[in-house]
Amino acid sequence: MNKVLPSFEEAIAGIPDGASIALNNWGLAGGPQNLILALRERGVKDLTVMTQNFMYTPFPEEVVVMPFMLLPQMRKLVAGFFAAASRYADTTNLPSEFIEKEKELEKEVIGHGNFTAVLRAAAGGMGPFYSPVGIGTTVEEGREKRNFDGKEYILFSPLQPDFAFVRADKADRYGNLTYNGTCRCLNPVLAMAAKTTIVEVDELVEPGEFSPEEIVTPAAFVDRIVVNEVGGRGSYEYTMKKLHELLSIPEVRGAIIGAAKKFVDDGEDN
Amino acid sequence: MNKVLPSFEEAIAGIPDGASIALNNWGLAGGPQNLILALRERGVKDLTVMTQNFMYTPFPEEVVVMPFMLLPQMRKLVAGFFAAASRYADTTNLPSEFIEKEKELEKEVIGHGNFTAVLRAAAGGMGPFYSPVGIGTTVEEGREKRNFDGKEYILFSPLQPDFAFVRADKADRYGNLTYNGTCRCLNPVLAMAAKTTIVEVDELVEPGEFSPEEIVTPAAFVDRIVVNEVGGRGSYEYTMKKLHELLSIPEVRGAIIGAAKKFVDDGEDN
Amino acid sequence: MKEKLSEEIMALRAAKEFQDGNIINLGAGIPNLCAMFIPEGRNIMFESENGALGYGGIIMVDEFEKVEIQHIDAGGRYFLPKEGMSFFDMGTSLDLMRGGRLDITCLGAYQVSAKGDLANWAIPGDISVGIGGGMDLVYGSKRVIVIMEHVTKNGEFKILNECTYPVTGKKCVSVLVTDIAVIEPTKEGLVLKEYAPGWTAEEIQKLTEPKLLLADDLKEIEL
Amino acid sequence: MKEKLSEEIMALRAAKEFQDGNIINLGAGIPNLCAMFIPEGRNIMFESENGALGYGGIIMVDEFEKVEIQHIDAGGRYFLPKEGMSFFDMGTSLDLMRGGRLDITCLGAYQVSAKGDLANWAIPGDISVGIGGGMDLVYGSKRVIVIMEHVTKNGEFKILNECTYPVTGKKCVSVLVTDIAVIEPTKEGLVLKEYAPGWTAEEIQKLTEPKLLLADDLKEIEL
Repeated sequence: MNKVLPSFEEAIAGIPDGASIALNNWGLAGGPQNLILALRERGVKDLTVMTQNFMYTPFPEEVVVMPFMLLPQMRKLVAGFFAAASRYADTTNLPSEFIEKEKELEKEVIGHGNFTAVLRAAAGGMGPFYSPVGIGTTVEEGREKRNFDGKEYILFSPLQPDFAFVRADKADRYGNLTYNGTCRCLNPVLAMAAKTTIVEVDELVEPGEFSPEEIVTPAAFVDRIVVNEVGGRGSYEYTMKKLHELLSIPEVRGAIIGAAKKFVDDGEDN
Repeated sequence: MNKVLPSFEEAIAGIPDGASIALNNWGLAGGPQNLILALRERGVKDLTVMTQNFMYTPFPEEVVVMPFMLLPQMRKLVAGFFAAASRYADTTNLPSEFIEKEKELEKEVIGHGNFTAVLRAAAGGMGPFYSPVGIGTTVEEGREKRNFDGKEYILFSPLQPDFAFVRADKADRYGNLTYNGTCRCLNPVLAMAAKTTIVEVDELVEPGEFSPEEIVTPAAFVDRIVVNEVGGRGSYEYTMKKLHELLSIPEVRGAIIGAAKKFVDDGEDN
Repeated sequence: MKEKLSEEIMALRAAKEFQDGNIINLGAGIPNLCAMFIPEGRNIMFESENGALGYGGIIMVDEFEKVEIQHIDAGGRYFLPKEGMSFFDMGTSLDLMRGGRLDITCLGAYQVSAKGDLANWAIPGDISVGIGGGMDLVYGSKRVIVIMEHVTKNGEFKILNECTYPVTGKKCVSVLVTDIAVIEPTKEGLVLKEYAPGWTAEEIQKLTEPKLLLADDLKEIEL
Repeated sequence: MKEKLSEEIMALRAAKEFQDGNIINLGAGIPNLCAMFIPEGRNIMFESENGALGYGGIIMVDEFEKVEIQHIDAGGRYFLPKEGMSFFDMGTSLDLMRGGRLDITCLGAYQVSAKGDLANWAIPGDISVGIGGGMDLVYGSKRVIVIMEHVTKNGEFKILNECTYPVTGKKCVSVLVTDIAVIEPTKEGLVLKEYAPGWTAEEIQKLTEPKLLLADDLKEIEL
């Protein structure tokens, strides 16, 4: 039972045009950077991308690779939060291709809670469910509403991604996974939700090195694993190093440390 | 922020007649034995008990205390699995009070999956949900059925217990919890689901002794904590010792090691 | 009366269905014996509904000193730890089961119908025992292997046109291993695939209510 | 024009609402400043939607060497570790939020209505940004504290009879802290509880569309 593959190319083999792919995006870490690069390289088309935060990043690609980069290959987006590239078009050198593609994109933006819940319903093989969140808002539009015991709810259907790209910290070859800090985020949910779960990790440990209690994602939810090169692109060490290189530039430092402000107007809270 | 109380009596203070209480029952460990004893001692009435397995135990009370003992104080049972005391009445010296009470008891037995799911829906503040499990079975009876995309589902409503009695291994005083082995079982679900979560643990650690990644139940879900006496009744050490005393009796050994058989006829699989 | 297969032989036959890398849930009773007969070179991970995956062997009576109370399976048996084992909560366990990550569920039965319905949790009119995780297991598993005696102790049919006992799941049985035959429910009906040594299709049909179809490659059970 | 409260003073006033042992989610912007003004002797656990609880202070520009990429909050700020901190997945985090375990959510707003509706995620007709976790936060939190400027930069009402911007949640605001007043939405309407130094109720009413009720104990903001 060895789920480890030698390359990212092999790990994404068999992903067809039109596939749906779910992945985590919150901060610089916890995203499957090398899996995204491999998918871009292969040029699969008409993808449905599912991520909690789909947004432009001001960081250069050499620092961090985000789902946003897949835009030219996408047909549809399902997200909890979405910030359009067009908002930043005047302040960045974003290719016009991205702006155009983004306009055509079919978008389903349902908030973080309902987004996570449609994935969890799929993970558990459950049917549709009623959520109380979004009542009285635009999230209601086009969806069934129903009153139970005097309270209104919106009906959501489970969404099962064909593939999850999961970023973990460590794995054993059976597929048991652990995560570091806030990199955990959506990753364990994704691993459980997808038909096929492909994992990018920094370190491979021997079965038995994990205590059975510390494992966050049990092996049953994992299909393929690729291990990042030590210190190589997309690894924790690499990304830390690149970020601290930027932080060492005084003019850039403030923007990064107060990064939130880039995406925040008066009231917005993503 | 210190949630530790000095006694089980204080931990269950304020639980009124008619309260609903959820607790874990699977095997000898992982159950809140001293919380159950304290509740029996206080004699609260008309309880609704929610547990995945409500069943008679052949083990003496000095070895293990199970939810079953609360039967005389109960009005209603919500369970995933139920095995009636009356089945064992001829082979045990069960008080007739138990048999009588059990007959009157209002029972809602919905299988492990749907039972866990109604708790999780409550934990997440969600509304009703459609489950595919139980279609074509007695679980359908009295419930709404609905077809989505050619497949049938049964509607279930969330059930939020007033109190959860949670059995963890270790806690810090903020309420962060870890569990040992299969004692984890329903406990983390219960902690998240209840309005008030009361925890019985074997060991108190200092905040910071847990790594932030190993915590299974974060402090937000815990309201009160009581620590078992070292090696005292209901502790892991005590229950292990009592079980191994029984195992050392050759005539008893077989029954315990093959314990499953006691509850299994031809086909049954709990 | 011809000889019927023993519990061990039934378990041995069922275990031949286990493929390398499979994640498998074994019910109490005969199904549990399958763990002793895993074909060589096949790595299996056993899953227990109360939240354990990839654990080691079930502790036997002569190893009772090894019993740890926090290492118990769904059927109440104690298991040994094993490298790669993990523990998780029951919510995750039920997601695993319903969500399609179990390759095989192997369980016992009161009755199986011509359509592959399974009845294994209750006796009609007896409300003294109820449900558990069986419905989730047969709903979610990719394959459901049922092991049971072909007829009741009184010689009544257990394989029926329709189940007369409350069902656990509809059209859920993938393959049925009895003490005289291996039968596969298909859209066309029950297909007799294998027979116990010395038994004929006619003899098996007599102990089976629905009409059995004969597999093209009908053969004696290979063990 | 009289002087309005600074961002820091608004945050200081809002933070007075924090009780000992509270679990609190702070939105980006002014709400985040509240962490600097926690009343003495009150232990607060901050929760971040991406799956962190009980973390330490936000890293400031002059401490940039301490930045760890796996210690980031929902607004993209880096935090310091703290004893008792925990990490969990987003499913658990959203359960915590929706399920009623958050004592306070503190966030900014475009508009607040007379009924306590909140609009803080979108501008009408602008589909370039969308939703996030705000709807979950205002649905699930026991108390929702909104901090915002009383009127827009152009002097338009932000406190309105009805929100004209897309709403985040209906009747969800518990208390509103502006740069000139503290207002509490009630069944009877908006109640003016406190005013900034030098401001009168009449002056505040002029900058507020709905009719303000005056609290019996109306007073100057105490800081």
